[in-house]
Amino acid sequence: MMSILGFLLALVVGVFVAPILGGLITGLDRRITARIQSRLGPPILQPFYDVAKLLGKEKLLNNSWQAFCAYVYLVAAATSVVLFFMQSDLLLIFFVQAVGAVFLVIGAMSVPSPYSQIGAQRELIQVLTYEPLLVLVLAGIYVHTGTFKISGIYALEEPMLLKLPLLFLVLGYALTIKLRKSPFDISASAHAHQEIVRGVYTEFSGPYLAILEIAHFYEVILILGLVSLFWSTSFVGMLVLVALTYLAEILVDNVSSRMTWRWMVTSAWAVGLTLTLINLLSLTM
Amino acid sequence: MAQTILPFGPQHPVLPEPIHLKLTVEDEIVVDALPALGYVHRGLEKLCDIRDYNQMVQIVERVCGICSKIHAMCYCQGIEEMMGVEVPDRAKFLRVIWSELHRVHSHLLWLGLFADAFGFEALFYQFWKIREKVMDINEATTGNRVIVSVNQVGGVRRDLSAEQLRWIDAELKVVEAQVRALRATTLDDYTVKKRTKGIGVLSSAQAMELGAAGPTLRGSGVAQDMRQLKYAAFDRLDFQPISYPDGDSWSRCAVRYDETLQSIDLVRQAMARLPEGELSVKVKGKPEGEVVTRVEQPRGELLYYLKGNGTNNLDRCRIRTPTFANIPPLVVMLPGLELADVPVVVLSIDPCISCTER
Amino acid sequence: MQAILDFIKSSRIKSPWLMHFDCGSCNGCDIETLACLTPVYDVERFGIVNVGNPKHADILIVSGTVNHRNKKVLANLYEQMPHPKVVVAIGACGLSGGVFREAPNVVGGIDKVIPVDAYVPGCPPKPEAIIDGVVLGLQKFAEKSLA
Amino acid sequence: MRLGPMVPTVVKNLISKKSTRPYPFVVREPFPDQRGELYCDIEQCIFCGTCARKCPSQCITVDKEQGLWICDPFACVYCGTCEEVCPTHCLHHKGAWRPVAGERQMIEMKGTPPKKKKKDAAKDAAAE
Amino acid sequence: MHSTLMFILIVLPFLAAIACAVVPVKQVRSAVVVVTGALLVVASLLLIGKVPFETSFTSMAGLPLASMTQLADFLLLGFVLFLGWKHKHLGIKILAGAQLVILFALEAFMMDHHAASMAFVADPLSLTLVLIISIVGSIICIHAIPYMDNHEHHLHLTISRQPRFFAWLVVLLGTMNALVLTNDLLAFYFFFELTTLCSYMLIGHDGTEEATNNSVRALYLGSMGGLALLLGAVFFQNMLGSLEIQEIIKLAPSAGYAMLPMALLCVAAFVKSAQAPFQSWLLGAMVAPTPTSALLHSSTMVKAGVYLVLRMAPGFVDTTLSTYVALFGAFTFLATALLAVSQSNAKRILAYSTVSNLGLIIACAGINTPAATAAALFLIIFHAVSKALLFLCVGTIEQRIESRDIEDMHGLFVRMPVTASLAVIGVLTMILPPFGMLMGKWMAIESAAANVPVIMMLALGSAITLLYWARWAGLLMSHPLQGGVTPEVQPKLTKYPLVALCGGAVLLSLLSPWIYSALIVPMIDMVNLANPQAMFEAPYVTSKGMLGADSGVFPVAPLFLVLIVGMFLGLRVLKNAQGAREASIYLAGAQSRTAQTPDSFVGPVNQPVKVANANYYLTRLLPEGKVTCWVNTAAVLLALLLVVGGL
Amino acid sequence: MPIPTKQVTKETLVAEVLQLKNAGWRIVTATCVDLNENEFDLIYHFDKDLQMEHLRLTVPKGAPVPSISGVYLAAFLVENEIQDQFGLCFDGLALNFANHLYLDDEVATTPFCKFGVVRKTAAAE
Repeated sequence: MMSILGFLLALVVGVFVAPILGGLITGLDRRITARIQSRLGPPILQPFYDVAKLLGKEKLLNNSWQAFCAYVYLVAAATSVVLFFMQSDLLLIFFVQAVGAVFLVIGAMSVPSPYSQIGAQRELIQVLTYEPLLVLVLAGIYVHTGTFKISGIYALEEPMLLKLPLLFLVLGYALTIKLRKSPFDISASAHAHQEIVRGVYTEFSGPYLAILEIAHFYEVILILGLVSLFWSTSFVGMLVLVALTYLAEILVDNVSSRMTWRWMVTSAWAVGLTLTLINLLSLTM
Repeated sequence: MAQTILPFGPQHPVLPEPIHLKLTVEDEIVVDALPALGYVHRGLEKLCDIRDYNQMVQIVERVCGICSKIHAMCYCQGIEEMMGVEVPDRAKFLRVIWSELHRVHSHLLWLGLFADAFGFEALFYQFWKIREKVMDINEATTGNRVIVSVNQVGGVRRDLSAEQLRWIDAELKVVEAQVRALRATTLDDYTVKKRTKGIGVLSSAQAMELGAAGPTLRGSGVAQDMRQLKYAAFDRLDFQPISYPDGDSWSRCAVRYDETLQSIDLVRQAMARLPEGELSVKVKGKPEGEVVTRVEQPRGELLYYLKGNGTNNLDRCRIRTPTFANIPPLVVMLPGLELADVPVVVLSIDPCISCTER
Repeated sequence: MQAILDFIKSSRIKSPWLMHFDCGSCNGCDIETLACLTPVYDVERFGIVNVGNPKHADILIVSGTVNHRNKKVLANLYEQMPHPKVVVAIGACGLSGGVFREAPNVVGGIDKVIPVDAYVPGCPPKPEAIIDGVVLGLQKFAEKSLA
Repeated sequence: MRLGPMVPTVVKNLISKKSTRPYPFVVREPFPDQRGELYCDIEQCIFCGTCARKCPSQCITVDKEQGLWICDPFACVYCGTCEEVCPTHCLHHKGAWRPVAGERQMIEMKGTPPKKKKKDAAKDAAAE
Repeated sequence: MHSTLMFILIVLPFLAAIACAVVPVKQVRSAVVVVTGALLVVASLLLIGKVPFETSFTSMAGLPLASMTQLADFLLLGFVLFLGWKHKHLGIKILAGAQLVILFALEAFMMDHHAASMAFVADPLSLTLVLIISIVGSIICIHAIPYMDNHEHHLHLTISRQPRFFAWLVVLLGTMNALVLTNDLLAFYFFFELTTLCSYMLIGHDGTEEATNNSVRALYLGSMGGLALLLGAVFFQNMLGSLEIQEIIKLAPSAGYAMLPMALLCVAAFVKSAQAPFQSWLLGAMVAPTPTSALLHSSTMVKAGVYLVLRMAPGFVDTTLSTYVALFGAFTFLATALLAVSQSNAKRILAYSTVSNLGLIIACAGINTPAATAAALFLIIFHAVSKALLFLCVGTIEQRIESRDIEDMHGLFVRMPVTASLAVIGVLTMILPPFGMLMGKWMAIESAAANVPVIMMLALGSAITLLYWARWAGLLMSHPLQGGVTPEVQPKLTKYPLVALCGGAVLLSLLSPWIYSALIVPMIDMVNLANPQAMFEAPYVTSKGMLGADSGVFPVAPLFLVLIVGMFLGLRVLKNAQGAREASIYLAGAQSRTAQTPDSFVGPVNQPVKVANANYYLTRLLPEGKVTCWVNTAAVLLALLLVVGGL
Repeated sequence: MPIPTKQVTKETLVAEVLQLKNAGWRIVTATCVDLNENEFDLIYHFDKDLQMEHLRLTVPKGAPVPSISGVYLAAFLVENEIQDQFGLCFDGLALNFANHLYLDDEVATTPFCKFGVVRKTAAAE
């Protein structure tokens, strides 16, 4: 059982530190991406400027349900991060996070705008693509550690990556989708131009878009947290693994075109399930 | 089956220009696409009534900013033919140099936009970065980056010094090397091929029947290029049209990629063979009669029909731009594609709406 | 609380998201606007992002002559932008109709349809001039209250 | 078919110098003969009105009586025609572009119409 | 006391049915239904304190129960045979005939009839089912009262056929209660067949050609299940010498060869639960009036199948059969979820989803660990409540908009704010934490994590489930900012059941840790009692409203705390949002300024075009016909594997 | 000096075009010229292996012209354009934008006509 102090710490870190960290990472990401494209790029703090500006803009809505959905997305993302820092059940964290995804979709669908709706449908397809892969990665972790709890992973003697290398790849596959990076920036792209405008984000504006951005900061932290678990034995190892993974994501983002969702579903399932199967069988055999 | 009906344009992030497509999709497969134009229509052909034939050079140059130089050249050639003016050799070569530089910058621009259409941002930036060198050449030699205003009836307005020629040569070397370095990414990358190969197929028979022009036609295996007409100084340059047989977006991309390099080569050839001489001849008299003249724009065959009536103002100035010819093939290509392929295919004809609608 | 409000206000000038609408331009201004985004000019240094969606945009960059068809589109887009917002007109055509002022289907400059905050002359203006225009627009953007 | 042929390019970008020009902190020297802001050296102007007639955009008005040279800089297309046709070369393009403006502008220049050359100028105009 | 409760739970509905059928006055019939429902609810609640117990009756109202059941059994089979003859259906004739012969053989030659009593066992498992049948079932029956009025009004019937309808509806409640309480396999068989007959009667209620055809198909497939069940019974009698369910479970592990009858029982259960390849009857059953679909074909009757598997599960712990059952269930879960994606008919989505969830429950039964059993029970409870709610919502919506197509429900919130909101909550309780269904799924996934093929299918299936639910919830809610929403007036008997089910779904989820302690822990103890070799331990400990184990933790109460606080703030956000400027939707700048509807744009030829939005049904990726074909083939192979594996 | 053209009539136009199509000619475009108060010149341009062929059709104003979009679908765009700009009507247009290809309702005239302004509504009928 967690001590009260630990609980409070997790709460504070999860609610307040995580989005700041997430924003910084997003800023760094934009900076590195710019450098990769031979540009100077925005300041590291740019995501915060963006959010602050959006918060100060006029409230413009198609219906109030949109505002509610954006808000639920934020709460779900924050809750999942808090649960993560409380070293709770991974599967549960993941399901709580799915609440956000579902409400984002519902919020986008609540507007009869074709771009928003197509974005929502694509977002659902993305959920459909990454969710099984993530569940299977978690199952693999369970097979390896005997528990879904994060605390169980920290109890490990040696890094999980050594035993679950293929599942780590699968995780990377799934997280590229979640991070909205090319080739999977299908339902809504960060800033690139897209045939569906900005997909799920199209009809959100001003403060409500800011809420979604903040929620995305939380998600970035959750995603990188998941990655860090694969080298849970040393703090340096964690940092190195997270940094390398994120760099790889940025690199992939910059050397591939956006694919179609049909390709995404079939390829992610084909590759992801095969890798999972091999890794899981090698664990259980 | 439930259908989604959506307006694609006039304002749309993937469309640099306003065009509207009413798309009907099922599960993101396009079942119907109906275009609507008129968002850029100015009616500038009509300006020939109130501007004299010399002023019209500046106006037709602004039909389209990306191929402005070639519009002006085509117009000037028409007037010169009508009035029986023989342009000095040096002017002809200079016209080729600037028009091919224009083609290079237009194709680089297109390659970037095309990359953007399938979401390859880094490639977009890369091509546009390279393009800036060509823009610098434009700016340094003509006084403006985009609308160069170097043509006039009877010749050209500016000259290139020997020093400038050397500098252009050096700059083009860099451009060529950088473009070549992107060949594998543009034409051989897995993700790019997945998004372009077999997408928006137009057979050569279809292309001919629908009146396609330029790289769209050549991408369907018909090797027809107006530069074969040997206008300006093309009669003294080595030139073979480039064509690819498949008729898909990839082929059209490959045609333009190769043409970029080819144009750089043509600029070099023209610079090497540049004769000394006058830049322009004095034009006397007033245009009278009818003339049809054609040149190759970056987007394809450009046709001017000019009719003079013996006054300073033309009777009729009719401009048939390549995109105008490529819209019917586009409408035929769209059904059956995925929604995500729509920008790719729309871009693959290199639409220039301001050309189309004038 | 005041600190937050100040941060929001100061952020406004650091994060202008722009939308570009080609309102019947010859492409000259459009490609120069796009060129601003590319590595050589890279306006993202100033936090400028080309969003392509009026609902996310702070600055509307308009090029080209207004005609009868696109004036409605222009008004629609302007209406969909949340306050505060600024409009930057670029190029001779956007400013006054330019060389096409007297063409049959031309209404005139952008300011015949929506209020314009910054005018960038040129045919087409250089990317540097467009950056200047955005900067001028930004000063007005920062001054505008949440109305 | 290759996977990630773009990698060398982006890695090169990452480690080499960025290509961004630091405008507006450093302003590039304009190329010679660039067609920037249109400028009238009003002292030299003879108010012949050639520029006004030849301008494709018809943005120049010349009032010979009052010695006014008026140009709508927002309609000027910087084509250089007026500069070319000006008999006294009083018109020229500066290298730098015309600064941006917050409201409508007009260039209105007042000079002294040359009395002596008035007839010549009128003759010029008639010849056209 | 036991006997009174049992009387109310089992016999009263039959009496009420007779009353419904006989009394022609509508008010009386409604009163009978409401009162019966209320009594059932009370009785089932009173039963909570009594379990576990065993009881047996030799006679009822002076008549020998056992022989009466026997007689009824033969009559029932005879009636089915008659129906086969009436519909000229060879399959039904053969199946009913075969069952008649086998039953006769069993009764006459293989059994000694000294114990002429009927034994009932009430344990937590059957209690759970009784509670669902009595409470959810009664609510559905009450909702049916206004529904059927509308229904008949819509059909322009001159003579009401409601007496018949309500009679069968109420009969089903009694039958189901009896089915889950009986300890006698033969009695189970009788009630099992009776549910098939109810189903036949209610599917064919409207008398259209389609309804008749589908009811015959249900009868035909149901008879297959009956035959499999009867054959299983014959084998058990032959091998173990007993037809008492508790005996069988106890004896089965020691008699390793008893797996074939277990497999046959499983097949019977699969038929009843409409698992692939038998799902077609349930899909066909959707032509029936919606209360039928809600009661029989989602919350209660189809649960008879999973109940049977769960009941028998202790009898095949750690056998290959168990593995196959798990595989089979997981496969159905995945396959029917895939099929649901391609549907736009709301009732068909619900039907496929029901099959899919039942598959998940069967998979849990097959995994056969205490955690999986707990998952199965949670799933049964929450599925019944949420699915009943959704069915009733669809029924209500259908009567208003005269369509079952979810594409016609875009923006339903504007027209039917109450029902649409309830439906959205219903959907959310199906897929999201901290609600019970998700908790059940969480337990299922955690307990299946080490089983590679099963976990893969569960992972895929659960994602697909999310897809087809979320898009439905989304499209219901599209509405403009101000005004436009018309208040909805519902009859009390429509509104209260919906609200009760909705509240139930949420409240039960909140109470799940206590449900776990009260029902599931004793249930696992019972399993241990029945199968001493197993020595299961309760998988989770509950503390502070959290379910915890070494393998994972589900903090129900804390999550609900977040939910409640979040909701409170969320409502403020909603209120705050009312002050926002109303925007028009983004239509690439082409929105029409003259058209009446705000979602029109100016299309080609300057004509206003109304935008249309549609879901993706992935029909090119997953055409229903083709997928069904593949699924059925695979399922038949799996089922064969199961039976052969039982040998 | 006029360009070399082959004169056709309304009746022979479609047949001539069909003949060119069968011979493998590609349609380039059509041009409408406002000749005087009463007549338009319609010039159809075709291309085959860089050679051009022009058909000239002189038509009175106000009378409809047979559309060749049935032969060459691609012609629908230019015929619509001419319809917009000159008020000339085409019979059997494959895709008829009804004077709204480029122009909105605000423009009530046919802007490209030099000689007299044809009311669009009259022309459309």
